[in-house]
Amino acid sequence: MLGKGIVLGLAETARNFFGSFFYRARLTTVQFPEERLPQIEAARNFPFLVFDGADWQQGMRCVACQICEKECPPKCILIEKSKDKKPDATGKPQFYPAVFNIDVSVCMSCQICVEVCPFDAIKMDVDFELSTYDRFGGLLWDKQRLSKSNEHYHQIHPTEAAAVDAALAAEREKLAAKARAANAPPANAAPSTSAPATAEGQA
Amino acid sequence: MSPERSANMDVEMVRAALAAAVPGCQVEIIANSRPAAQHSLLVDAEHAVAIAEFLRDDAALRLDYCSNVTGIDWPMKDGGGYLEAVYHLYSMEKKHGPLVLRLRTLDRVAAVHLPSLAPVWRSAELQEREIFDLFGIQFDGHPDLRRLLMWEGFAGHPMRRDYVEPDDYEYEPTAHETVLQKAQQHQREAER
Amino acid sequence: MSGEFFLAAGLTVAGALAAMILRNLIHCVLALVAGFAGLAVIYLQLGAQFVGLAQIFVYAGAVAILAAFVILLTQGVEHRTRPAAVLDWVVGALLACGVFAMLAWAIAKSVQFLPQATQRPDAGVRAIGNAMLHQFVLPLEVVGLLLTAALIGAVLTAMRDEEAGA
Amino acid sequence: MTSMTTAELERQQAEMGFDDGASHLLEVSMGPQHPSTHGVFRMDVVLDGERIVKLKPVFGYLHRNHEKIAESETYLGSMPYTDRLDYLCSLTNNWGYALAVERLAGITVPERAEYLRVIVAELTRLQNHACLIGFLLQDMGASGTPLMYAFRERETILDLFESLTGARMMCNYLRFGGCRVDATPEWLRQAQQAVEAFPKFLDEYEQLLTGNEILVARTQGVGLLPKDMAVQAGITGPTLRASGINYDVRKVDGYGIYDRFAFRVPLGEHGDVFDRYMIRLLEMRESIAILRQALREIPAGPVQDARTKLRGFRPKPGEAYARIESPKGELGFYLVSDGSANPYRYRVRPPSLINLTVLEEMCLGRNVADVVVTLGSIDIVMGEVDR
Amino acid sequence: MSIFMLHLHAWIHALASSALGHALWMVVPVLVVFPALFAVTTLLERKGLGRIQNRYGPNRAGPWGLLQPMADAIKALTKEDVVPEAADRLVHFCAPVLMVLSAFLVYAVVPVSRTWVVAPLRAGVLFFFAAGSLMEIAVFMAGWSSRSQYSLLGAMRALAQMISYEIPLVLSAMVAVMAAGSLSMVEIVRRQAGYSGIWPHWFVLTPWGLAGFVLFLIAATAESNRSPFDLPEGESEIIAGYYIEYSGFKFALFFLAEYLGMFAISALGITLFLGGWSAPFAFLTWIPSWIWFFAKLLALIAGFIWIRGTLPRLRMDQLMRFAWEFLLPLTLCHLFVAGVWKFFPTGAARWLGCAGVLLAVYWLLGRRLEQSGGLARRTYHFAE
Repeated sequence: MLGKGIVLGLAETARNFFGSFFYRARLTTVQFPEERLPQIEAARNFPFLVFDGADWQQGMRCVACQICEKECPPKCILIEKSKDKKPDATGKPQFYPAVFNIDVSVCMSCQICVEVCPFDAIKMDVDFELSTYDRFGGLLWDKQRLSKSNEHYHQIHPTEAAAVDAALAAEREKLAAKARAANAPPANAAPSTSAPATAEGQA
Repeated sequence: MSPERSANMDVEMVRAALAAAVPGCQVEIIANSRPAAQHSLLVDAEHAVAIAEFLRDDAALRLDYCSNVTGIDWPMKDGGGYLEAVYHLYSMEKKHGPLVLRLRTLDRVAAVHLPSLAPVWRSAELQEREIFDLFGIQFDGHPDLRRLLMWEGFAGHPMRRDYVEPDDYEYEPTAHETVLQKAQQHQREAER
Repeated sequence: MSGEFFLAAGLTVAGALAAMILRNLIHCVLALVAGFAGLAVIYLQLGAQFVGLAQIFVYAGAVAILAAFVILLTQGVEHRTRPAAVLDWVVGALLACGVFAMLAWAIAKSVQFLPQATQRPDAGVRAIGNAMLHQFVLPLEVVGLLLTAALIGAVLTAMRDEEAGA
Repeated sequence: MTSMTTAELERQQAEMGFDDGASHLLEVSMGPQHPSTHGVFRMDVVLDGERIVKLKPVFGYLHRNHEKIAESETYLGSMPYTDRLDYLCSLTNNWGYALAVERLAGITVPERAEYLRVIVAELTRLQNHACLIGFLLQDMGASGTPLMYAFRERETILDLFESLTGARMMCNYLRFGGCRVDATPEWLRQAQQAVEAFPKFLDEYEQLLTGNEILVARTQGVGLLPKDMAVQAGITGPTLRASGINYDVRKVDGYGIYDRFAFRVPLGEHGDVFDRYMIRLLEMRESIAILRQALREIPAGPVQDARTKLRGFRPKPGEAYARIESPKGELGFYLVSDGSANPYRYRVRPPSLINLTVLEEMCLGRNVADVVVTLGSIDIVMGEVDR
Repeated sequence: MSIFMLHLHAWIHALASSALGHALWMVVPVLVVFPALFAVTTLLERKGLGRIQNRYGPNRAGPWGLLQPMADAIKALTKEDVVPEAADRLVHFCAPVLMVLSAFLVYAVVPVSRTWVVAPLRAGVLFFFAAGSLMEIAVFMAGWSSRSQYSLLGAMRALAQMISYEIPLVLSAMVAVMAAGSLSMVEIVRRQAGYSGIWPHWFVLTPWGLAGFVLFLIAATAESNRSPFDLPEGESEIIAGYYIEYSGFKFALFFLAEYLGMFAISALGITLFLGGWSAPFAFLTWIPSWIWFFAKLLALIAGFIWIRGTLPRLRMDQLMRFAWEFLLPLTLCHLFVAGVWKFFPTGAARWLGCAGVLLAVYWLLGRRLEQSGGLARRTYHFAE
């Protein structure tokens, strides 16, 4: 009979209408600023540079190898290698980025920089409230803006960060063992290896 | 390699069939050494339509479905070279394929004409228009040969390998290095 | 004869004039609507509520809209019209005069038969219904037949058009 | 009428929006900002009343020359760009590209990765079809209710994508030789839950829509696509199968591991919008069947072929064409390598574009409202049409 | 109490007893209450649709989004008023004015409560339709004067639809007029205001009344361009129809007129079939009559919203076919049944007979409509 389908449809919408008052699960809306969804651990948004310890300049893991700059599909990373070297977290003298810019208005959050980085220096952040009135400068992030501590990394991606720290620690242990085997351990190398360990402890 | 249910066509057999069915046609096998082993048939432009009709209508082949049509630009160092149109054919009826057909133009400048296969396979219509638009191959016999993606009056064919992007955009300060350089240059010019 | 009457009459006449004079056919139709509305107001002033409202409902509402429809639909078809000739004007004027004379004669004559010109006639629904279904039932039927025939004719014409077009 | 000269009349007609030559025809530009052209798509339409006399699609408003960009990217660098082709189905796009590179270089994919690919691809199909039906009904004027229900369900699937790949829409998850990361048992359990909950939503959809007289009247006999025309024009995907052609690349090529799963291919008879709508509904039920099997049988193991070097990937010269059954139709990738780190030629066969080839034929003689519905039933995404 | 207040009191009394005072007393509430109802309805509609779609609906402007209509109004009033260059400026300007004018005019004859009716005309129902038909002219003016193809298409659609549905609308209203024996809306309500026991004499409680009410509602939905008959606006097809080229205040006027039209036609339906301001049960008559009127009005509005949240839109030719091949024969038959009802003796036989005839005709016409469209249930087969 004509109208049966329409009546069935009306019943369905009525069910949803009343259901939305009684079953919270029916209302999918998350009222954003007040309510937030639980953070999904694998989520990614824009890259940041990881540093160990307390000082972002001292502990920056990036050694300006420029692999991510080359591999970045939309070419939003700009790196200028430093002229001099300075000791990294392990105390080994390394180059560091004199300039490290990411234009997040160009970045497409693909995570390829993270995948290709051999030093675990660049990771994906989850912060998405980044609107700014200045669409030029405000979205062109320099290395200070990009630097986030390892603790932050542990906070947003705990499983991944723990794995990274474990791998780094193992590698350093191997290096240290090699160094010990080669010659007597120098006295000044010891304190710097402890930096990631403390970071891990805090996380 | 993932298991393949539909086997590639036996190009030798197809060539033999073509030689018998379309007298005077020149068909050359272009071998493909890659694991997928999708060898292709280079056919002459003159007999292309007859060949295409045979491939579509032959009871054993029935390549009734032209999946993909695309162009390739092969410039030479000396300024010569040619443009190529590639057709990937399948059969919806027999469920086999692909058979790869290639057509080449004589050069890249003036003799860029190829016969259109859109009357044989309608699915080539928009794709040939795209090739005309982006590569500049003139398809004779195409029902509606206009630019597809670029606008009317656009100069040049962007997918050619020697295409130079016109430097007429508004640049913004960005970390994108080449863009940044251009932007700075533009800014300097503007200040001057 | 009150100011209200002159207002309504003025509206009617102005609307009718504008409907003739304006060049844009759609403007003509809109002017015609104003004319119809003025006429309706006169009916209402005469106490003929039903007739007045029917005037708006049928003429201003439906007829004018149909006219507009027809203009929009047919303008494209017959766009080769010959320029206005003097003869047309003369014939038109003669026709208008004839119609006017006939109406004037009818009105002048009818006044004699009315018992009292000042008495308000009953133009209620019941009276109209009675008149239509008793006194004037034959004319009503004839008009109904005519309209039905016209309707069928219109449908046939439209159908033939469609066939020719298809 | 008699008081008007011909020239005046013509001027007036022009004023009133009528064309001079065939003056009862109306030229309308539908798009590019028309609300139901699914993006920046334009159709030059000539109307007789509301009947379509001519319809020419105009493309290119979203053109960014994806193929040219890919020629200057590494093989890995093109992967995130494929996300942006059909931005509703990034994972199937990934798969098509990965498959082409694997064919080009002869890479094998670990078992577990193949299963993960099937799972994410079928989840993609579910959410794409659900949304498409919502969009279709939106085009029919249903004030968004079916669309909102579809989005409600899509949300759970996007949450799954986010917790697996890190992103909701631009997943960039597949790699040639496998997948980027492995799925946790917890994720597989959640996926199982989502899949089990989905048929309930389909029932809801069917009750709301399928029997609805207005929907039936609006879709049956509209946008007819006969069998032979569909084949001739290279129409693919659900649109082709609604015309009654049994051609599903998952069955024909059996790419990936699709030949291990038992699923059926629903076929239409009439090739109208209603068939396309129903085929999508039925396909979703089949996808659920595939997902159940895949989630049950997924083995343990690595998810990435260890021998494949993603960075500095240089296949030997040659070419390969690979195609998959994306939710929109047959998505093909054609790669030509000259041995360098960038593809010499990179070509996408976009199902959305080619499915539009016969749009004019499907709409001629119909109503404006039918154009909108027909276009909606073809299922296009401008990101893929214009590339 | 101050002297001033006393004066004011006396002044109000004097005013209320004068003719002008009477007009103000009656007219001003109409001009205030119904636009206010419009504001409330826009909010309710959005909230209702939201809930149907598992959303909250507007809830940001003010507590529970109550200030949303205010925000909308401010937005509409502060927007730039754009008139297309090619537009016929005068007509373009007059269209929304005429639209709102005719929308307000119809309220003159609506009996909102026992005592509140602005103009108790003898031919009230006719006045309602006459004033409503001015809306068609306004629509035509808006669509034509904008000189946009979309708005012209929209206007043509709207006119064809309004003219087609006016016939079933008037015919279905006629049964109530026949039953009451009067064109006066006040009289029609009065006839329904009695009670047998606790049950009211509403026309809707008879088979022909119920059928008339349903038919009237269908035609009214079409007349007020509501979903699923919202083709003139059909935003997915012709974007916004005849008012596509209007913005700001003029657009708001169209919006207002549209909703006022919907309320008015609902009010007519209430008057004709649902007993106007009368209470549903004899023991509830102590509640003020206008409360019943507005309660019924809100219920009908809720129905409109519900339907809008569920149904897709018809196509133009289907809309026409529905009007001429289904609705018109059904209303004619229904008119006949209502006439028969009057001459048959009261009793169950009359009740069942009339209901049976109506249902049979409905079923037959419905079947014919489905068959002539070639619509059928389909089965699908699968390939392995």
